[in-house]
Amino acid sequence: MLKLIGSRLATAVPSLIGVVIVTFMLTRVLPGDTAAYFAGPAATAESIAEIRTKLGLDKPLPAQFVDYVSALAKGDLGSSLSTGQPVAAEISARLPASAELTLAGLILALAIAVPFGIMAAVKQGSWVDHACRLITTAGVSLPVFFTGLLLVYVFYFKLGWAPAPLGRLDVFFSAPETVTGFYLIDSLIARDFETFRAALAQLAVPAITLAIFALAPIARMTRASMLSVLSSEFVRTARAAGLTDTTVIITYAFRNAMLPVVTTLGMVFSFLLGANVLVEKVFAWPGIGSYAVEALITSDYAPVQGFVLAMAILYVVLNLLIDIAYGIIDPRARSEA
Amino acid sequence: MNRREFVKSASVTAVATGAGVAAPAVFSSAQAQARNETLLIVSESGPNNLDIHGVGTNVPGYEASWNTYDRLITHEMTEKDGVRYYDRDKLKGELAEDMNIGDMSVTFKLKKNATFQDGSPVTAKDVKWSLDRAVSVGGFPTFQMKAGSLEKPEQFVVVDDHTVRIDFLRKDRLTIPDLAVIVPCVINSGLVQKNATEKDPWGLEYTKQNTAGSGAYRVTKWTPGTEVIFERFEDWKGGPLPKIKRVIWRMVPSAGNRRALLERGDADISYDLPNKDFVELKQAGKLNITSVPYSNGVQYIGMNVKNPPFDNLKVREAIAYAIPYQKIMDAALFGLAKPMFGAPADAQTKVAWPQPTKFVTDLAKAKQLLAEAGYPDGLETTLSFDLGFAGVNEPLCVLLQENLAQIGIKTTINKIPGANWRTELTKKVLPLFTNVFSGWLDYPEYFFFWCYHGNNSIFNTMSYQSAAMDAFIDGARAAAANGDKAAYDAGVKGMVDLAFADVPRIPLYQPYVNVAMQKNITGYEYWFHRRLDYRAFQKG
Amino acid sequence: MHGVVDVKDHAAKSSETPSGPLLEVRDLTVEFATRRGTVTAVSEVNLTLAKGETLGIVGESGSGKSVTSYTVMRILDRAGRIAEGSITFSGMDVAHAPESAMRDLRGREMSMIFQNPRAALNPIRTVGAQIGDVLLQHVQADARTVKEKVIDILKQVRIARPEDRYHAYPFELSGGMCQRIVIALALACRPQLMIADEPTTGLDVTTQKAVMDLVTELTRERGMSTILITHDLGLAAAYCDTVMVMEKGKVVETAPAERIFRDPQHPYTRKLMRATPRPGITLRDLLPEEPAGSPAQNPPPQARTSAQAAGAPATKVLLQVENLVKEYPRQGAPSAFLSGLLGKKAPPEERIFRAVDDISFAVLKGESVGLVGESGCGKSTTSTMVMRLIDPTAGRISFAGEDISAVPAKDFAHHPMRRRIQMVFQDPTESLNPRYTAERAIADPLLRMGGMSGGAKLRARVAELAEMVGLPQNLLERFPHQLSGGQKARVGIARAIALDPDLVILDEPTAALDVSVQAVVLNLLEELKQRLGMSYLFVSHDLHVVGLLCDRVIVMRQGRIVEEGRSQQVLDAPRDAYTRELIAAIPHPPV
Amino acid sequence: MTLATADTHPRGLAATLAHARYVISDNPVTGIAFGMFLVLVVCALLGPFIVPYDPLASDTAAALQAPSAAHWFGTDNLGRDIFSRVIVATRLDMAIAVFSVALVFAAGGIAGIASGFFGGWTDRIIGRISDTIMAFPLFVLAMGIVAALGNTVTNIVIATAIINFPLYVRVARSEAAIRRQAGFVQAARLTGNSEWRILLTTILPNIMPIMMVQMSLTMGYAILNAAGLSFIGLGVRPPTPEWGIMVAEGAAYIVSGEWWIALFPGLALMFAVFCFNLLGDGLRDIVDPQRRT
Repeated sequence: MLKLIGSRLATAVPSLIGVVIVTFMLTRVLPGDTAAYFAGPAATAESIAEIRTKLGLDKPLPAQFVDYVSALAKGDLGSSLSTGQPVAAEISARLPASAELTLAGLILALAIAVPFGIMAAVKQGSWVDHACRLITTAGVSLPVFFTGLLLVYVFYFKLGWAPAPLGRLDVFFSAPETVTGFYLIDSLIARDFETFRAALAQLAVPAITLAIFALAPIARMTRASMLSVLSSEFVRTARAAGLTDTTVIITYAFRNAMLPVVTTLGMVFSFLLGANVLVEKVFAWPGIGSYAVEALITSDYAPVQGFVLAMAILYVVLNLLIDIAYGIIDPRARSEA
Repeated sequence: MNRREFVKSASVTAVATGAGVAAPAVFSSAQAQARNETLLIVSESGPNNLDIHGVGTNVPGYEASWNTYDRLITHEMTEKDGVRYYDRDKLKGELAEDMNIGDMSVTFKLKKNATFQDGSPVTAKDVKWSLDRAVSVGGFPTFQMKAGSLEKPEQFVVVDDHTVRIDFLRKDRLTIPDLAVIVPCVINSGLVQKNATEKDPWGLEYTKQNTAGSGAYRVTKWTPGTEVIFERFEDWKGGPLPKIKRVIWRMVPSAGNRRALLERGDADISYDLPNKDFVELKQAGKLNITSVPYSNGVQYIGMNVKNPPFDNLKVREAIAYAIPYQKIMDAALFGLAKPMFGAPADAQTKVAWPQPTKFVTDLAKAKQLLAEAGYPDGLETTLSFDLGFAGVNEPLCVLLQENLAQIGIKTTINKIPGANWRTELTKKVLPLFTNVFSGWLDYPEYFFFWCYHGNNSIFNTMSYQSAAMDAFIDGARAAAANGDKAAYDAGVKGMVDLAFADVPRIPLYQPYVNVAMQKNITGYEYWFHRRLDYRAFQKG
Repeated sequence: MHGVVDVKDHAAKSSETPSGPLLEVRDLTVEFATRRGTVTAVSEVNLTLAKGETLGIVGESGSGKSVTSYTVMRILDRAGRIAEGSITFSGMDVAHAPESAMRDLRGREMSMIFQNPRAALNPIRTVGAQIGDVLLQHVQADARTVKEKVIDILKQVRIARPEDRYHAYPFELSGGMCQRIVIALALACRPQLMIADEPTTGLDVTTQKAVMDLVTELTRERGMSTILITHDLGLAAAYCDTVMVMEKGKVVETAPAERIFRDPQHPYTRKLMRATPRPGITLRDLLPEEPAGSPAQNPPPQARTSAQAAGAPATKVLLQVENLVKEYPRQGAPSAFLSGLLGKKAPPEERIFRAVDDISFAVLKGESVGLVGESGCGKSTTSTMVMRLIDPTAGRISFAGEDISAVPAKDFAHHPMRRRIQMVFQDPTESLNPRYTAERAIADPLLRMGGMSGGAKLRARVAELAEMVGLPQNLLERFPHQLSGGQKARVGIARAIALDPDLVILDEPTAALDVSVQAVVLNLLEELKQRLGMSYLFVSHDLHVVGLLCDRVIVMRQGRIVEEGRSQQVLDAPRDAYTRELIAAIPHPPV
Repeated sequence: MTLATADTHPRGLAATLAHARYVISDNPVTGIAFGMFLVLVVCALLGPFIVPYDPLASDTAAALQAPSAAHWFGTDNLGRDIFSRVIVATRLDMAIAVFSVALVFAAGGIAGIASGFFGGWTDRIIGRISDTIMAFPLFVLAMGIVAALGNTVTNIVIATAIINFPLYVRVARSEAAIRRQAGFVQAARLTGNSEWRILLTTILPNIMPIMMVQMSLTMGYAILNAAGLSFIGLGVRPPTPEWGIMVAEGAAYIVSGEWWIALFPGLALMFAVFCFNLLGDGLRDIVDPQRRT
């Protein structure tokens, strides 16, 4: 297993370097001019120039890149203009919010899509199969922000079931003291079930919005891999040996079918992180997505670079977890790395 | 018991926990009492800096600074069409208990009992340090001080522990009112200097995230882009103790959600909803909606008069006649603005600003003017606007684009994100654009000094140079300083007539500041900075 | 070899209670619902199976032999259903039994083993657990005793070191070992009936013999009845009491094994008998005997032995292979880069595996040489190297006097010698581009290197080639999936000979074909060799087939040549012990 | 159990059309999908000529009217007819979908096949590139590109193509790797085809069915992506009608009761994405000869 992790990290290093370079180039191409923004509304030409030198923006690009990388090495991600905070602090405060939302969405999507996919495969061609295809396709055919706003309109504005879309916690609750940064887990650690229930209520609708959007890829992949495994020879042997349907479907077919699904989870997660940006805007979620969007629109370099690096590291860690999960499920992967 | 009551009754506020384990009976009433003393404000964006002297502090930042710091003097309150309105000409002491204006100086006596939020007394030394800071940090604060001829630290003299004298460089009617704006606030110099460094002598980094003033509120928690929480400063001496103990300011990016929060009673106040929502909410009558015109503010269509085609007056006039004024008032503003067009032909120019032009929509005339200008088959250009105010700007530009197309002017719309908007303006290259400007000091010559004067400040977005206009403006300013009313009136009328004749920018309307509040919220005051003043609010 | 016993006596003699046969199938007809109407796969099949009897069901692909056995076990896929007929298994009506009853029956009373063993086992579950599942399911064991019971069964199927093999995964075991696990799975609950569906088709000849001996021994020990489904008549002859021959879903003949080979009654059975390669016959004998008087289309080539003498004396060397070696990094060993990185150097033989270990041989012009050996002996690697598709690690290959091993494989495509060496592939379906019609496939070499640009000349040449390989003209515009196995093989051959190559390498060209089609194709190859004067390098695992077509035979084992000589001499009097064992292991019908 | 092979065989294009008709009639869902696709194509081609109102003409007097006989889908905040805008928008949205898919197929597909077929360094380099793109949250990368290069339709297409690049590389690479050692590829080598020729004439046609399914899914995502960009102000320039921006603008009016502004473009979007998803399977059947029994 260690060999597996070693080789996975070895491949991750070049892509991390690639990410650093691409973000640096991307931010330097953004139209906004940081110095002018810094100088404020009444700036004169020379005061802008003076601030430009102070920020080191007048140096040639390679020099700026060296500064950037050396600062990066020291863990200093610079500070954001729009919020005036050091980026590292901002990200560490906001990353758990986004991670909690995206993971909740993913787990919800898995809980719905995987059983749905299995049923659709086992009863292929039946109404379950068609229903699965229609519902999951419907979920993914509406832009995620539209679904979000629709759910807010129905469940908060009209029915009043959901709490106000006011971010992670009702105004009158104080956040549990941070252990993992996940409100649900922290409130459980602190045995504060009030906050837990309030945080869960706030998380429900945005998580459902994300889950709806992630149903299609997961259900489609589960159905396809389940179909191919059910028609494989070892399932026929299991049936010929008289094993019950549940054993055949769950212990034999399902475990094998999960392998391709696990590999697509990586793709689905980063796909969700992207969609999460819009959900955060709709639900005023203090996540990292909306923070990056603000920074991107106002051409604020530091947060964009910090954000992308955090995402890249999250992506590498995620892939590592997927490989380990793959190794646990499939012994073949364990032997040759 | 619907969802919200359930959450409310079960919720344990900070106050309640502070008071130890409250028995259930007391529990809900303490919590309800906390509800009445807490104000929940929702808006689209929040402050990026708590210090008005901060580098690049945005407009929401002004609101934070206004409520957490005191000034030497402030305006009395008066009444205008049913809304408490700041009185432009009547001032009263805030930290100062006495003000005595001499020929070339003004002396302030500080209140003896005024203390900063950390308990240390407010002294003349703090006042001088704060004023020196305001004129030396550069950028917008220094610029604003200069507008009232407050330019050099030498002007500020500490007479004794509780007396400060400010010497005038030149006679300027704007100096005293300029001391009542947000910038010249009094800062706790002791506390700030403790956290200053040689690289940052004025402690800007510290004051960016911490409030060090004597204001009625202090910021206890600030998560940028998410929320700001203010707690009341119990021994505030600047005025009567505010009723609201706690203010929670939440950023909710989606306008739809903000309206939903108001309608369901989960938020108390919001001020940046689309105009349509304000009109509908007013008709529905469930909320209190106040709409007050921007003081000294005008939304206009600007043109770059330096380069063709808009260096040609006839082309500018053609544009002025092509603008679908009434359509914009209906579809973009929903009527929530004062028209600055269509004044009757014989109307006399008044000594006031803003005032309407005589232009009306007349496509035939526009087409004819365009032909006379030498563009019989029209021209092509871009129409830019600030994405930060897309709610109004986008429909406005789309309607304008449609009318211009009918007289042969083909335009492509160019959306520019909020922060980049100022950088584009400073470059002064945008050929055709819409923008809004309003001055804090509600005087015509102040508006014209920034928007039409030849010194080509950032707000002279049209790069308009005219010696005659400069003469009028300077004449009016001088007349105002030495109180010569006749010369002042002539100067103002001259400015306005020339501005409407040369029409480097075409006024559209005077926008309104709209605020939506729950029925149980009272005490809204309109201020020149158009932000909320928490100190006057009452709830319940 | 079984004694000569008639079925009826056999049943009476059996010691079971006189309740009659274990399994009785009466007028069974099975239909499949497909998108274009129902298709009858099997019609009016009758068979009886006494206790302890071994019944062989023989037939070519599509004859319905597997469908019959699946119907008995009631594991047809959703589309199939029993149209009419009855199946009674030890007195119980299986055809209409409820699914729950069937589930108890399967695995406990009747069980089945399948074709390729590795795919028949769950790849991500230990073999011990899989056998345990069956025991637990049929309450033959409980959680405490299951492990010890499984190890006992593993011993019975002669698995070495059963304790640690219990925890092994299928991919860690060899093909033969996996088959033993599948057998263990089937016999775990001591069923009365075992159905074996082509149990040894994918295995080497020697492993096949070991597995079949094991099955017979275990079933006889326990007095079980067995149904062996195979397309290999030799296997049926060697291991079955009775043989039932099926053709296109119908039973054509049922008789005791010994009698059916002595004088087959039904013409189809006779045709099958003749087409099965067996020692001491000629290629011509494979074909169904010509009804007296009808002239053969082309002059029948004389018996093979004499053909070689009459042809041009094969003296000039066409292909010379000297000290050929091919090494691969051992699978799973850390690649050089990683081990270099980690600093530990594994011993050389640990790191590399020699597929071909210093072999030399020659092929004369007009001669056909056979390359025989079990899977993994390096014969295919050698042929691919001679084809210049992969580069040898060492050694020289010279063709018509020129050293072609110097030219790297990836550049050989443009080498003038390319057109003179061509190849016919093993699996006809996989060797034809699914997107090309038969005509386009045959024309491909002509377009690329034959200097033809298309049009009438190209179409004429393709027609001529099709005629030469006996492919009807109207099949030319069909896609591969619309052609039968034999037709696809003919397209492959036509493509290979399109450029008049001097040497054609045949990589098990008929392994995937039915035995009757194989007979026709082998004769076609012989005829083409005579007409076009080509020489063949025939790679196969079946010594009889090679013996029929090739003048000389080379036997390979673990990358080395163990024997070489004239086919007849090697077949009749093999010098090397391994060759002897190889020949003995091939089951064939009594001569 | 080989089925009887069909006897008559029209040649070339006629065969494909005949087969296409057969596939449509055979599987009803695919039939519906093709019907929907036809509707989309008609709207895209004839859109501007068949709509009752000029999609750009504003009429402030008739602003924010609910669906009525005059305006089937009601009017938006500038009084423009939503029905006309939805129909005319089809052309732009279909263009965005088709061009971004074509671009990503050409780039991602070919790169994927090359890395799957050649392996070694090509595989590593392309693998790292697609990993780098994957490391960005897809939507944020699209925003970065559009924000940097300006929000023109071409940039939206390029951004959508780039974010789908890793997906196409992955699919193409695995399909090509399986077929690398297939018999017919070896045979192609024997008959003197160069590696690149084999790649394009042999491998590519054979993986078309799988790529077809992938392309149909991506067309749906391309339009959703444009919609997302519009929601944060980086989408198509006003006043061009495009479903994404209409839904984004309409979204603000849901709470205030003018549900039709966002609903109808949203339904059109749903209609298109549905059509593309169902189309995927139908396309695979047509292109894949195996199904051509």
